[in-house]
Amino acid sequence: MASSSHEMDKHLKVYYIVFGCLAVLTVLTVSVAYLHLPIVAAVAVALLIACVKGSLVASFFMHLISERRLIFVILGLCLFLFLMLLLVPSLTFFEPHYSTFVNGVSGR
Amino acid sequence: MSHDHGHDLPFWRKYIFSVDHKVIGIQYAVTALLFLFLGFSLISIMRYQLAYPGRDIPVIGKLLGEPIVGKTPTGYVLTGDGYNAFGAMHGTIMIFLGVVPLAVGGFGNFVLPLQIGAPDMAFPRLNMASYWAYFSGGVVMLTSFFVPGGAANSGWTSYPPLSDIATTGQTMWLFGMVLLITSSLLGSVNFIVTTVQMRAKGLSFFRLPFFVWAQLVTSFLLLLAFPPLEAAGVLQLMDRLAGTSFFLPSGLVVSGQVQNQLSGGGSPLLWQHLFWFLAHPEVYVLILPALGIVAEVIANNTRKPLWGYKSLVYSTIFLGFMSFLVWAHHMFMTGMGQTLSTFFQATTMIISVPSVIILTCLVISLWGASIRFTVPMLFALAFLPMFAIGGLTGLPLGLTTSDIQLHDTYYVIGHFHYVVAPGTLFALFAGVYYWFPKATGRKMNDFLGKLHFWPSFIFINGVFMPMFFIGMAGVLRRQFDQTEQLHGAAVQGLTVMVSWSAWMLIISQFPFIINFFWSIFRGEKVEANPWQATTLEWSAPSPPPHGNFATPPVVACGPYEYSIPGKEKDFCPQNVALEA
Amino acid sequence: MSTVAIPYDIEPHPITGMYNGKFGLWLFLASEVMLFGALFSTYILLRVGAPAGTWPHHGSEILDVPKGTINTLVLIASSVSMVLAWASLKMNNFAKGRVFLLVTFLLAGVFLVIKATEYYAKFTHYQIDVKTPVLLHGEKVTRITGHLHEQTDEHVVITPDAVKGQEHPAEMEIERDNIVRLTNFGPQHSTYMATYFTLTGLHGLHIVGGMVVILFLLLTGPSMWSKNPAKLTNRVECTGLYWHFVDLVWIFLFPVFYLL
Amino acid sequence: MLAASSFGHYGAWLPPLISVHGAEVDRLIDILHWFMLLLFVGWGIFFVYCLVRFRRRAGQKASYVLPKGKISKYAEVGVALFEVVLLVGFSMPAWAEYRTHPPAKDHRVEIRVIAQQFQWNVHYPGPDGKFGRTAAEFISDANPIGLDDSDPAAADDVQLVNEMHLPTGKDIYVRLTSMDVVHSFSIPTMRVKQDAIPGMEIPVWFKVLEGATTENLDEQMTRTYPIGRVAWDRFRHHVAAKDYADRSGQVILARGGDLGATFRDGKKLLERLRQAGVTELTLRPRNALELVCAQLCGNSHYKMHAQIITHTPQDYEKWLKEQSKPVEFNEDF
Repeated sequence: MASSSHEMDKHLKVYYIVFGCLAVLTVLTVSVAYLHLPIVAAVAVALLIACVKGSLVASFFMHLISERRLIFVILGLCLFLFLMLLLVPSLTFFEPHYSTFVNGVSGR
Repeated sequence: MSHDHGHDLPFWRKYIFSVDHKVIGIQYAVTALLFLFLGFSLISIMRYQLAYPGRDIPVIGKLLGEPIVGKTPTGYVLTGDGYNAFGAMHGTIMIFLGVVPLAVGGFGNFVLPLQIGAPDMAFPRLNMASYWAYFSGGVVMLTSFFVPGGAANSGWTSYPPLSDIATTGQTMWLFGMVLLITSSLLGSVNFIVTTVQMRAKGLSFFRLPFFVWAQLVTSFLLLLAFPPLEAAGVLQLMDRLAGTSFFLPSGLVVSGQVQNQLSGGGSPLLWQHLFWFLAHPEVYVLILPALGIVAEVIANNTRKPLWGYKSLVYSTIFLGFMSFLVWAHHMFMTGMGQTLSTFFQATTMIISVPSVIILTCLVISLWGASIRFTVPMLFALAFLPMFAIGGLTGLPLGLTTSDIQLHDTYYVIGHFHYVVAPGTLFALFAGVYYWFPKATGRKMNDFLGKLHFWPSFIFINGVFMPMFFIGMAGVLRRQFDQTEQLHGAAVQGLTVMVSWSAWMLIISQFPFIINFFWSIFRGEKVEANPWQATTLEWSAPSPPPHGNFATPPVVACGPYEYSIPGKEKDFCPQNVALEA
Repeated sequence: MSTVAIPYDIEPHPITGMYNGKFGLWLFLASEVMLFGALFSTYILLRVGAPAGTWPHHGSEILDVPKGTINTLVLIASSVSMVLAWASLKMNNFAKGRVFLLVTFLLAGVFLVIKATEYYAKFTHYQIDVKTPVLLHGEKVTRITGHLHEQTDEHVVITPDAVKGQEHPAEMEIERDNIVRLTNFGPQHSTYMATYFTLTGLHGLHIVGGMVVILFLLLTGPSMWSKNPAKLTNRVECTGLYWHFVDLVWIFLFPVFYLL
Repeated sequence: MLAASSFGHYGAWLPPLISVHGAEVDRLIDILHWFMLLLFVGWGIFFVYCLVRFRRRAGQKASYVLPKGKISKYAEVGVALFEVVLLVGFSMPAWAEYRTHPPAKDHRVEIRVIAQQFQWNVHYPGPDGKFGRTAAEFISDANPIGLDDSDPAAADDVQLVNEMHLPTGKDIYVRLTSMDVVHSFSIPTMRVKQDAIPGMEIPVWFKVLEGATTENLDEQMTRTYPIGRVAWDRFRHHVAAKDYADRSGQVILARGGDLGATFRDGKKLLERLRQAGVTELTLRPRNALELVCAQLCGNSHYKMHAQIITHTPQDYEKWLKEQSKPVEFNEDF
């Protein structure tokens, strides 16, 4: 149960490195935003950086990298359900054939 | 960790703020039974309005008084809003305060740790918190009847914009739901951890009683399906309290008033998606524990192993997973195109396959049996055809073309009530009769049990069977007075019949109520294993002490080892090796 | 509290590799993923489906990006101190662990204070839509944003926001009859503000919840450390998992609201 | 002309059918119910047989060995296959017709329907075929949909409340929306149902069977009932097809009259008829067709219904022209 202090030192070093990376990525994502890239590129870059940061936090601070499969299965299921929840409503919202958005009774 | 003992705890710690899973289970069960009775009473009053529209409610109308019912020169009647409030609260109470707490909170808490040979749940204090969150949720829901405008009256589905512009009761409903969701989340975390981490030695996953499997899958459904509803609830609260427009589109005109102080830009469909993302898995939350109970009772009373145990388990897991992928079949009439409707029709047809497999397994288990017609078995057996009717009538609703005519009619009401009322509720009654001796050390009376079963079975069909015909005739649900419409007036006779059956049904529950309380004190005393069952809960004393087992049980065989050839006794408990 | 000894309360289960609390916490986080997942998909759906012109082109038009950036760094730092607190306990250094916990608590406080100033700025910033256009910056406009000075039954006095490189405009008086809609930049302002307040508000509540737990650990830590150090370490680990998750949510919230 | 008896009756099965696509709906419902009945009866026979054959009695010992056999598997696969057939062969084609292939623009009758608590507002473009502009600011009691009178296209527009006129045998294309809460546009006799969602305009289309005019339906639905079966609840929307008088010749129930406004009135009237020696009543529905709301929309949800009147295409054109004539002010009025 108790880890050797040598091992813990290694851990500590990793934490500081991750901290550095997160700080750098935060600054990066803010500076990219001021470039005013086209919307698709901007979304892609912002989400990519956020994902990288998120994985860093999850992998090292939350030690996900050394966990067993069970948690991954549960989190994978969550991810899948989240995508469903996003995809299905968007398909009903944007059925191109026949439904249009209107403003109250306005129309002709 | 500390030195006090279960038996010298003060009363309020032992029975009220208890951390013992068995006490919590019983608290859940008793509270839920009370709520079930309340939910049933609400609908009984509504059925008077439906059978005899606009006529004064005899006796009960006077007892309720204003503002719950409206005054007329001669007496009291339900008002349109009151009817809608009763309807919405009937649904909410039955599902979220009645059936789920009884099936999961009650039976799950009481039976699951015993069946896996654990001393308690993994987080006893969380378990207590879960009950009290549920209890508070219930209190909030009940109080909402007395706020101005009455309880929530936008249906248990609370579709906005109607629910966004509804009276204060809706806000109370949302707060109540948040508490109930919290309770469910705490409970499901507890169940999963307990099942995965705390099984007795030798109790591998494929030696688990089917009931435990059902509870495990149910817990996953609760864990992952409830949060989106919680999110939706928060959004609706924001709409109601902070003036946002998550579910309100631009340009609304309500009662001739242009709503130009609202920002608009929201979508009513969004709520429906978030709601049904929970509410379809919720159907399986209602049905899976029931299937678990029925499987236990059937195995015990056929005196033989269940047929197709592994198919049952795999079907249940598959059912649980698929239940997340069918929700939009509740929304076929919202203007859905070919792509999505095909997807959801297909998943709906697919989900019927594991249900068919489960039912087949249970019915084939009867073959070659020696069936004891005990009271729990009567309820479990009645469950099978009732669940079959409920399942089959789901087919026309799952196909868009036939759904055009049947959507939102009484056909839908008949369909899901067959699944939940003579289905799940009968299974829950089977569970009460079956595990009562474990909880109290006494058996419930057989004669009263049969007096409960037979009239219930007859009248419950009298309630729900005509609904298919009423729905077929085109009568829509949630109508205060169906005779207001031509096609509704044509089948008013059937509606009167439904109402009378419902009132007879509520009378049929009195033998149960009497039996329940009488048996607690005066019931026949029985030994630890009165049904000669095999699963672990029966190897603990009745009622089990704090900590359940004197020594941790060690499991040596599968869950349903009945009638092994060449053995003297026709059952072999799980903690006894087959060879011994 | 109870005489019943719960298996795997402290030591990890041989198959899952986790003690009960940690497994339970991961399950709780799974449900949290679904909660925030549903809210994120709400955001995406409403944004993609919004009629043209109803959402800001860029979050920075409305929100304060420097404050948001600082808050991101504060939260990341609190995550680091949280993990260091756990590591210190693991290395049997309770005093150091306690200091790191305290640092985490304080950083969380800083985050909330900064967030509160941002909220305050939004609630005191107004938007007025008028029927008859009024002259502002040399143009006829139907929408004015700025800070209110006076509100009476007849009129409203507002100082319009300055445009970069121009002189600050003078106060304007607008007749009540001419006002179609008067609102601050609170949640009711638009779908954008609604999602912003709901998501960051819910996130803020999670921060508050985490602070309560950390405070509890700070207060009860010493006595528990003397009785059952492994249990305290586990509790700090679980709190840490939760805290990192809250951090992770912010990592997504920040670009989504401030930068896009 | 179609035989008047081919539309069916109101009762405990599907209501009369007067739309073209409805036949597909009804066929699927019929097939499904025969299939369900077959399955349930087959299953039930097995179930009951087991209960009787394997009940506990002397000498009936349970067998540890589980029955083997593939019948259950075949049954399961059979059910699954049949479901696929229903989906692919019946439901999908009909749905495609109903939802994804709108009738061409040049030969359809377009109508706007704007639902509101608790009424159906119907907007016709008039003979010019153009809808006038509508906007919330023009809404008033007399103008519930907010028609802009200054728009030239609006001059011949017709707006009706709780009344919808439709031509038979023509493609009808309804542009559906709601101004407040979610409603649902449901015509049971036409097998049409579509939610009316505020903020969205969703079209729904259908065709009324030729010959299914209100006139014909009224005639077909005239039936004679023994007076014992006539109760106010069931027949409150019916009117008498002829006069009923008492022995002195005084008319109690005139042709076209109904059973009264309340249950009590009805009871009294029926009593009087009985005393007058009337043994059977010939009745017909006041309006054979209804448009109802299928989605809970508030406390008067059940009252939200409109009458539908179907005309032959010629009569429809005539009616529309009459309606769209600007109302001339009458001094006497």
